[in-house]
Amino acid sequence: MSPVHFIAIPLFAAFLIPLVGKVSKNLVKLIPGIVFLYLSYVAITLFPIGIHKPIVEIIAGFKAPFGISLYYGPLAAFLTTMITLIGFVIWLYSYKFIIREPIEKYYMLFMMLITGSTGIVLTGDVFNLFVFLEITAIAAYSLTAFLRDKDGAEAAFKYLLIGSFSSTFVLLAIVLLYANVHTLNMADIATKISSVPLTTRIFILILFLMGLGIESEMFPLNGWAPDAYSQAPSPVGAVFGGIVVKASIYALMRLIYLMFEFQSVMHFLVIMGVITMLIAEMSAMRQQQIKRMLAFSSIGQMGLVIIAFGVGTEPSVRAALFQMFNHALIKSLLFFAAGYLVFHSGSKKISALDGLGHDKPITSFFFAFGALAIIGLPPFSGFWSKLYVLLSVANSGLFAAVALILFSSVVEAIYYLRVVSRLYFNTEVATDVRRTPVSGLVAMGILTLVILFVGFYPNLVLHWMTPAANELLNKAAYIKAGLFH
Amino acid sequence: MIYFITSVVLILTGMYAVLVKKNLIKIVIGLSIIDSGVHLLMIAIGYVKNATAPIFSKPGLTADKMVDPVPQALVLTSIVIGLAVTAVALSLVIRLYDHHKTLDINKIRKLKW
Amino acid sequence: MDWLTILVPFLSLLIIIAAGFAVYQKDLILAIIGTSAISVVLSIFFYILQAPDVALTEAAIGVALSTIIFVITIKKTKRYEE
Amino acid sequence: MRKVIAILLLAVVGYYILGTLLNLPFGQKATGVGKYYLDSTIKETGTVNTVTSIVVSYRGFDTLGEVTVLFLAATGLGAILFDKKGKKRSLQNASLIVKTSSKMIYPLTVLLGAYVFVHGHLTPGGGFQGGAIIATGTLLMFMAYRSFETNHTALTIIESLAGLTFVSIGISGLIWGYSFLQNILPLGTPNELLSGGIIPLIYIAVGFKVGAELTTVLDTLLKTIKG
Repeated sequence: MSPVHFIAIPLFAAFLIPLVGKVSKNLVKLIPGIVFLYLSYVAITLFPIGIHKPIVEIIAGFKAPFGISLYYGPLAAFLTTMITLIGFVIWLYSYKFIIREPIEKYYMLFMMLITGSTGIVLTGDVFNLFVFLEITAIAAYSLTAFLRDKDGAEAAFKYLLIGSFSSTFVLLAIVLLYANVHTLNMADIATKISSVPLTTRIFILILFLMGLGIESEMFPLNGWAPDAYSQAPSPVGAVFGGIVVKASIYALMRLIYLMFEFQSVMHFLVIMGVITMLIAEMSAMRQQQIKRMLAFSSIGQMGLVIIAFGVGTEPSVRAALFQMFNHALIKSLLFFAAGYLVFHSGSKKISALDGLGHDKPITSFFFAFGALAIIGLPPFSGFWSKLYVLLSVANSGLFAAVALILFSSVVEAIYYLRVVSRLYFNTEVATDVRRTPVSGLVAMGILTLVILFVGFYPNLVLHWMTPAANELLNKAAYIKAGLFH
Repeated sequence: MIYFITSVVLILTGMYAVLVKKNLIKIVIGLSIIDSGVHLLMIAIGYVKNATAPIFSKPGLTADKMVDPVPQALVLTSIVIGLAVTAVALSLVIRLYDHHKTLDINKIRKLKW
Repeated sequence: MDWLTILVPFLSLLIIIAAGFAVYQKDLILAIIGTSAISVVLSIFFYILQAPDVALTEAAIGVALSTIIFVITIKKTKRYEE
Repeated sequence: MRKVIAILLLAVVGYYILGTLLNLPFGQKATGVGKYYLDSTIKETGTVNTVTSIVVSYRGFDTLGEVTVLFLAATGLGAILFDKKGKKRSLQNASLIVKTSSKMIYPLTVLLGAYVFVHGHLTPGGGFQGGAIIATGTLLMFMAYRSFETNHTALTIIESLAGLTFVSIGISGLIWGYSFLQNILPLGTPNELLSGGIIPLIYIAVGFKVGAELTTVLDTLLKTIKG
């Protein structure tokens, strides 16, 4: 068993789908499910191995730094497992939700998006990282415009413009890196980066920050996110929040921790994270549309993750990873529930949700559950991750950041509870005879169970995240494993 | 050296077009000019004075006297990616024109920035 | 390679003029011809810089296909920038 | 106002890029991985074209990604421009001279494309270039003949099969107990057509795939109704 399956199998499926589509459309819908079942088998087999000792998979038989190698360490193990889980749930949800033609193109794009984001997480080569970033990005642009309506095309074009800028910056950074160190393997670059002049190094870092900051929704480069999230079909919103953003923030953090571990960068990250979080939460407060609100909330949560990464101690990185994991699960659940709430109310507006809690109790329950979890109320998983982030930030003496995090949590609580109260406490308005499909409910149910489980046993997950956090912080071990396997 | 300057000028011209121009197709043209600039930059970085192309097509060519092949391989990949992005961008332009009957970014509501 | 010292600055100038033309020309078809010219000169540059593979790719993709895709799009939309 | 801000911003960016570049030596000998590739391409891959050996062999994974990107563009284009109504291209019929010459040139173009991708490991060129040439030839036919139709089913099947072949070649390396995309065939004598192990195979698959994809892209674009 080898980690390359994570990339090869979804790709194989994407190439296979048009062939199968000639035979039967229903079969097409099943293929991603089969892929995800297989991938979870791979994940279960590899996880216990990778968590203890990184697996370095050489592609095409050429040793690093000459060939491209995949690095399946604890961090990659954790992220690929997360992507597989969320991908599976998204497929389940899409099963009845995506009814617009061309269905097989939707699943092809979806499979390639999974390929791209697992590729970002696994690869140990910067140019390969760029290729996978592009795969993810182009799939994301196309999926944003999938509904082919006015706003979708606009959002996608905006996303594409900003995304192209981002990829230009990343490519420039890679070229400048290569010109200075003459290698593309990340571990090899890390050993040689100290010979590069400081100004060049800082410039490369800025290019990477701008390029990957766009994809990971860092302020002020996140203008694409609210539009893309709200105009794409709901499962795609979950894909963005749960998979794409997580993969790109991983890439950014991996590069920063590996190559540019300056103290000032870390402070900069904390400041950027705080600004991102505050502005996003304040904007979320003002939104009239539910999906835009979720998008801004997602940006805010990423701000929190960036703060925790910026603090850069072992507990804080672990908390950041835990927060990423929780946010991926909960935000997917929220997008799923919001998708059907919008569908039933027939409007994207929050005001149209009045009294839907009585008409559609199960979907509304899931939404309320997700809202309470993301605010961070005690029995849910969101509480633990926020608590650990707060503790780790406080331990580093950044009390101003702690205060601002607490403040934005209050803001977050206000706007989420506003929606929940509209669902339940407003008078019943209209009823919709259409019912939420079982596959959608099952998808939300699975997420709810996982969130509950993590909420009751947070230490179980944290236990696995300790090696992942150590991997990110321990540069020497990464280089050793990546180069001399 | 002149290659570096040319490529930087190309990149800046492209970025200028993307930032300032109001026409959707002009913006996509800007993106492709940026790409061209980056590609020229990459190839110029791999260049070696008085060297040959990295192909051992006839006897007598030695590895010492060849240009760096890596940037060339990267540019090959990058050109294809650029084409793909251009194609998707233009299809979006067609869709937008379909909805709005205009290519002017100011008349398309949310695209302002 | 003495003639290169004259040719390269000339081509550089040409490529920059073409880029400016592509950005400023109001008639989009002409602007596309500008980008096409950029690709042609770029292709020559790649050849001079000993990258025949890339030159061939740029010629096939940059000069031909990319231009065609642009032209089709302009045909489907609008020719003049107002 | 907007222009001034843009120019200022660009001046800063340009200053830093140039500043970084001027620190770099220009025209120095290849070092690092580049030198390694030049030294060992013939020994390790049996390919005389170093660029090809890097693209397909050393960094073959990138090429798989590249093929995916093109496939993605074709798919995305199909999804974005999907329309049940528009079926005919809205081009005028060309003159007789154009028609006849296109008819003559088309097979030659396809042949040239095929030559380019089959000889990718020996001469400049390869799957992408060959595929692009073939697509250009098809475009000529599209323009000359209004009624010239590509067989969509066939294109889809070619596209899929070529992609599956690429991934399968990769996986077969795994099955044989080596790594993904590892060469499992004899390398042969350098500079001969049958050399380079799996490189020609991969490039042929890529050539077919790229040709089919770009044709699909052009066809989709041409068939979109004018907005």
